[in-house]
Amino acid sequence: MMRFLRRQGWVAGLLALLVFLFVVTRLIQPGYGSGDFGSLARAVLPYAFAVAAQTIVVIAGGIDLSVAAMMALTSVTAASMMNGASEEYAFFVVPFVLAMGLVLGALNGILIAVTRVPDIVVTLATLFVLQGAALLVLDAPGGAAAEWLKASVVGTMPIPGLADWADAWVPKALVLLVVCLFVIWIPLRSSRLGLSIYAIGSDELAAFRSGVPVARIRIVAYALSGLFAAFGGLSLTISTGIGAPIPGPYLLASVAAVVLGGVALGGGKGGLLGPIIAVFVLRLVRTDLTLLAIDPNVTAIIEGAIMVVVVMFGAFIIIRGRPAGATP
Amino acid sequence: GMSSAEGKYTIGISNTVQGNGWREEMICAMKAQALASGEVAKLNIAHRNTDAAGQLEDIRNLISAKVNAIVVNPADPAGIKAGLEEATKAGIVVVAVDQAVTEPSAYIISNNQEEYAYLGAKWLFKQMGGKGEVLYMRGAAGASADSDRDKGFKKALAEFPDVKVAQEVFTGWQQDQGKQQILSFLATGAPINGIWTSGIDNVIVDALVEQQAPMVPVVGADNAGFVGQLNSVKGLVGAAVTNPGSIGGAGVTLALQILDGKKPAQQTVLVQPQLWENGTDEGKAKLKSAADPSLSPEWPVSISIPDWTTYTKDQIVACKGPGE
Amino acid sequence: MTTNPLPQNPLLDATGVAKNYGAVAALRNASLSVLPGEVHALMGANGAGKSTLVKILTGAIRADAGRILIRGEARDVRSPAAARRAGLLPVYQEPALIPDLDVLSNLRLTGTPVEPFRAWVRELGIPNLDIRETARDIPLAVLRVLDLARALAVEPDVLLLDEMTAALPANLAEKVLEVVRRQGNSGRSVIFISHRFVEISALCDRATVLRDGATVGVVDIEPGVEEKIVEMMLGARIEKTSVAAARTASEAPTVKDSHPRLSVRNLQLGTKLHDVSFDLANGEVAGVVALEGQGQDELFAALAGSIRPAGGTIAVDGAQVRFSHPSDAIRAGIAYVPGDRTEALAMQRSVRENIALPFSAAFRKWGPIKMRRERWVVSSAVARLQIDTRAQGEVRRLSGGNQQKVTIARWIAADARTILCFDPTRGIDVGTKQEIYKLLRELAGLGKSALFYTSELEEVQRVCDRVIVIFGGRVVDTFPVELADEPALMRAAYGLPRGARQDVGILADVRPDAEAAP
Amino acid sequence: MSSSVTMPEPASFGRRLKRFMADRPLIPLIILLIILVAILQVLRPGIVNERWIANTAKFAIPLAILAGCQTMTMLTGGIDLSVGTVATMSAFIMATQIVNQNPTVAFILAMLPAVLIGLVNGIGVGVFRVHPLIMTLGTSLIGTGFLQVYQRTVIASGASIPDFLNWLGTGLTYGFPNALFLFVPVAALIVFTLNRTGFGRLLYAVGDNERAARLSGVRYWQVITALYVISGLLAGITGLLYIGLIKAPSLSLAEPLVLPSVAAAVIGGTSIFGGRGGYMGTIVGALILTVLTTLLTILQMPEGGRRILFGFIVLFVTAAYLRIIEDR
Ligand SMILES: Nc1ncnc2c1ncn2[C@@H]1O[C@H](COP(=O)(O)OP(=O)(O)OP(=O)(O)O)[C@@H](O)[C@H]1O
Ligand SMILES: Nc1ncnc2c1ncn2[C@@H]1O[C@H](COP(=O)(O)OP(=O)(O)OP(=O)(O)O)[C@@H](O)[C@H]1O
Ligand SMILES: [Mg+2]
Ligand SMILES: [Mg+2]
Repeated sequence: MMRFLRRQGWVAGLLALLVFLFVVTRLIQPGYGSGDFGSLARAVLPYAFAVAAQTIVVIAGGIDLSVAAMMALTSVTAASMMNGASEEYAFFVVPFVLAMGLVLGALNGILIAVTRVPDIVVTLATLFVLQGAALLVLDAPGGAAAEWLKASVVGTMPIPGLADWADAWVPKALVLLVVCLFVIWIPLRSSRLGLSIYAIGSDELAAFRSGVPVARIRIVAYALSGLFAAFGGLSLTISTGIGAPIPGPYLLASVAAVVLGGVALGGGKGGLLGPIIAVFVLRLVRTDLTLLAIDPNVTAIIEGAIMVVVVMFGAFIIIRGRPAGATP
Repeated sequence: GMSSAEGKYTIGISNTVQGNGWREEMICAMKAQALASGEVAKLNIAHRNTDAAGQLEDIRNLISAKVNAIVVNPADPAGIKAGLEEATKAGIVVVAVDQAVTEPSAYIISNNQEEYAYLGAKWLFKQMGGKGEVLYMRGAAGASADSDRDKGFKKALAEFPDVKVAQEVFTGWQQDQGKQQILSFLATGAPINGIWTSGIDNVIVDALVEQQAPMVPVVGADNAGFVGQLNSVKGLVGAAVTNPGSIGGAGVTLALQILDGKKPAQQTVLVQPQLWENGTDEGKAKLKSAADPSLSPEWPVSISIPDWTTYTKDQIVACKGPGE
Repeated sequence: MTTNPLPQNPLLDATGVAKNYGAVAALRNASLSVLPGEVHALMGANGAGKSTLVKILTGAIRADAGRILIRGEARDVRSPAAARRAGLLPVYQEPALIPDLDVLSNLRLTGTPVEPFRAWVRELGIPNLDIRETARDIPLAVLRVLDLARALAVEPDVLLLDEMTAALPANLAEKVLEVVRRQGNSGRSVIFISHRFVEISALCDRATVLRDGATVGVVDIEPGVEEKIVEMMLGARIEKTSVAAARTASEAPTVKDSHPRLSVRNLQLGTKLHDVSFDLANGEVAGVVALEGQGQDELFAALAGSIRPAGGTIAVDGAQVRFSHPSDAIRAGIAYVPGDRTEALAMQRSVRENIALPFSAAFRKWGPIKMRRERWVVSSAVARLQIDTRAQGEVRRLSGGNQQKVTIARWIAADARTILCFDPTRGIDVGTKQEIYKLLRELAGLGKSALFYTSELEEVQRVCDRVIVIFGGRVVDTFPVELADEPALMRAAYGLPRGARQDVGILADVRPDAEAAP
Repeated sequence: MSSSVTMPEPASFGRRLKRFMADRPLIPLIILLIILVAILQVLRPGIVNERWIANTAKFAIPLAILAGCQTMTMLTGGIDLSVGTVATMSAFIMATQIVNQNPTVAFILAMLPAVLIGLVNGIGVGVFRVHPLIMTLGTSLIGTGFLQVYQRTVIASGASIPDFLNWLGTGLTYGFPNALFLFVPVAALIVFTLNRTGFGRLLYAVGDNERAARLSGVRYWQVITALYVISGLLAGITGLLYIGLIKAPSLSLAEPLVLPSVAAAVIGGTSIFGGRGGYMGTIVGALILTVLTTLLTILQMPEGGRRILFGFIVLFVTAAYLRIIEDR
């Protein structure tokens, strides 16, 4: 139990914060209901995928600055492929774009392994490359998305055996998110591949000496990151119905949520659940600020302050909670 | 809600570019107009840097906040269609400013971006005598306003077959990038006969002056800095095309009219740009009267739109909305 | 082995191995041949290239030249994973468990079977390991044992142990030796690196001696071979000094002050330290003797200002002090040399910067550095400790032993009055050890004092004036060095009263609460 | 490992050359800079003239000073993403306060937020151990928010650029940009600090091994706090220089310099993980990036192509440079 709290305490705390925020939201806007929750889930979608993409490389001891650019590229690719095409064609587009994210992500990893340039620099370079490629695909926002795709995030998911009022709180967007992320993540996490990802992030030399093929695992981590970013790009196209070549604010948001979610930027620690909850927290804060009609310039101050204060608080409890006698 | 019972409205605003003079003026115009109208109890402003998906989020939050109307400067005309549709369904009046949107139920009061570019480019090419090399300094690659303006520019270019584009660059609507680009270009010594800018204008004139380069005609927007330069810089021939940020105030007015049951005849109202040149006496007079050195150089000088805005200069400059 | 006259085919045969790091030749011409069922010692002074050879044999780094045959076949061992497949399993000088994974995940990562692992861990003297514990929270000595158990669990043909016992307390080291011996008896080979001759002579069949990156000879281990090995290892460097003589010589000028240099009273720290009291006089070297994990780490950390004690007092020169940061201790003239040198060195910086680091620490010393003076101070410290400075541009390029010298040289340069040495001779060759003993005695002769924890009991007699025995977080005994023969120390370390007649076998299970059950 | 016995061959000319460059890492960087300039000259004959050099220097100098902030923070394993906001704030406050304050007061007001943000960064990173990426990102958000709130109070009074900054930013003396009067002392000070002062030593030591520094009596928080305050101050001064150069105060004036400042430090050989690097390399890195920007502006190609090229060149340069200095 103590160990569970020690390891999962941060996630539990975040969850409590999220619940608290929901209560606050209900107080601010008593009419806040399942429909609004659906909106929240849809807003969370691209951020959640961006954060998942970031989380996996951060756990592997890296960082991926190209996440948002990758989303832009996959989004414009999907949108321009579906433009004027039949509804069925989208069945081909989706796997194609996902594969593209996987391959381009792997390319990030390969470049890091081959050039031995620090990941932050390589992905900064690929940020420009992917942005450029997105501009070549579509030089202005445009394209289209298949109707069935758009419908896949609208409304709620009827779950058999669940009361209607409860169904209303299960938006399709949330189901999609859970399925896409956790179907990949949960088996991965406990597999040898997953352990290897944690291992190279925790101590690369020790991992290498334990027989982990470090370069290959790093490539896999970036490939998965690319895959999640492609999911993110698709979700952008699906929710807006177009593709936009200028990357949205997902890079910094993803780094912030990763840290808020309890994943150490040094690598090797944390999981996916924390960052995803952090995304919900950040989006809900945004909602509350809008509901309260706070001066928009002050919202920037508040969002920055939340980020800093929560992380400082985390650091503070770690410093305080250090057991007596442990060498710092 | 409560406020409309008192005959007052809550208006939501969604904007996705922060920190740029034009957009700041737009927001201030919205606040000032809301205050001046006396009909607005509260403004609910979502104003941050984000993309179409982020704007959808903001619009849905505004729907949750149960505003009476939403005035939106769209990140993309098509990308927020779903959100606007939901707003209309929820009984909210939707007005798009600055750019059109594809959602048919929305009202639009917009600057005509294509015309903006066409008007300036045509004037410029005439100044150049219908031939020569033009430096084409665009906005941000991939932005929809930029591609609209590109259409207008290309249309004018087609009318002047002897005008060639010497160089096409994207300033990203950023002063420092624009300045570095023009300086690099000037250093090449390549001859040019005119410069068209997408609103990053005063740094261009600065660079010409600093480098003691031969003055060529420059087209920019009606930013306070540039208008001042057109009045004062010796040897500079140029034109400012209006692109009023006060369109935001007009959007609020339109929204209030609709809420009050006075629907406009058309769904779309286009505010046509004007061109003020310092080559003619008439133009000079317009520039003189428009000039406003007290404004930040990034702010457009056309701080009001006749018939559409009722606030005073003090009000927009104070930048305070109702209840502040 | 001697009974079998038939020439056997070597299991592992390396010849002409060379490795350069830039201008430094880590290995020039090393060879090593290991027979089946043999425990083969690899010996050499610090920096001779032992670790480098192990890393090359197991694919952790690539050689510039050389030939390696495994069971007579040329094998291209490109990675530790490939070495593992070829039956070669190393335990490197540094722990190789992943710090953020628990033990079980570490096993899964390497595909190690869990049950054999548990069996080995028990056999190696750790009866109640929690395999869900995160590696980061496990003490270094236990980690080393787990590393070994993990290697043993896959039954390797050749086990390569790089200074396996260096960081272990006597009880665990004994178990390791026991297990290694059995390994040899069952027909597997072990390559064993250690600087402790007792272990070599008790365990090994043959020894290969390296000097300056080249193999200088292979000898059979037989009584009296130590002298020969030392000669081969050190070449011209050998220098015999009688430490005992040095001590008696320095004893005379020691002045008994009115105040002890350091006076610890009733020190209390969580569950780790209870009521610890002792004095350290000027000109005294006091040895601390304890089994692994009896609170000595915490004691040193508290005296060094690294952690704050929960209760009790520390007085320096009679004045009570409170350390909230190592800099407070340093200002009081107390310097700390940690056992783990990676804790003490900025690995990418030069020897000079590392030694001069304390000079810049205080806020008022942030200004311009007096370069000439610094160079002089540093080079005299380097000369005093005979640090091999061929690779002085970056400390990480030095061998382990030379790195350790740098950590001590820093405080010699800073002229600290009291040095807290935590196992400073861990993984250091005999020559260097002698130098360090001598140095400590010289410092004592100059009126400085030292607190000296060691895991090698025989060192106590060589350097210390007095012995402080800690058990279960308490000082259980203090006695003058004259009474400190090894059996006495061992008994004391296990918490047994001095003079008691029980015969404490080293292998006896004497965990304090293991026999509490009725 | 080859199965034949080979001895390491005597160093060939190529190896000797490489070692020569490895010992003097500035040389390959300068060669690269010269190559870029040569390409520029080939593409646009006559472009490399006195005026162009002065212009390049003018733009490289602010970038180089901000990259100096990155170099110093990166040496400790940190990064300072708030430099863009800090520079913008100082510039904007200076330009708006000069209208009705005397220059000294305006200067002090302009530097105040720079010091303050630096202090908050330093305390967050040094005392609360917040990851520098998150801390500086957070303070930069907060700073931007405050700047926007402030902006609304000065719309009425307008802005102007003091003559002195004008002179400093764009003026020339005997063909040399006046900005050099500021830059040369600043650069000399940074180089001297890093190489010859106790504080510089501590930056390297803390970045390399914080525990070791602590055991040597170094108080981490003091070093880090001082560092981030200095970084803030430098960024503030850069803002003043930059507003003299651009002459248009906007709320995002210096933001575009942030990523390039990181890139310049990295190209210049400073390790993003701390402990290794220096300022001379960073200066050349800033020059390389500035020339590269010009090169790409001059090239006739779609914007997408330009960005792709930029990304690849940054990656290539860093990789080649690392190959050269990592002698192995
Ligand atoms: N990564 C490296 N870069 C440069 N030089 C190195 C590197 N690793 C080892 N060396 C050098 O190679 C030589 C041999 O080192 P090695 O670690 O093999 O010695 P060792 O015999 O294991 O010594 P010790 O007993 O002190 O551990 C030393 O001179 C060391 O400085
Ligand atoms: N930068 C340096 N490089 C090399 N040695 C130094 C340096 N600074 C100090 N030392 C050495 O450290 C010792 C004490 O130095 P110093 O005289 O500067 O200390 P101090 O200012 O008198 O300190 P305090 O008064 O706190 O004892 C001397 O042995 C001196 O040679
Ligand atoms: Mg070794
Ligand atoms: Mg002194």
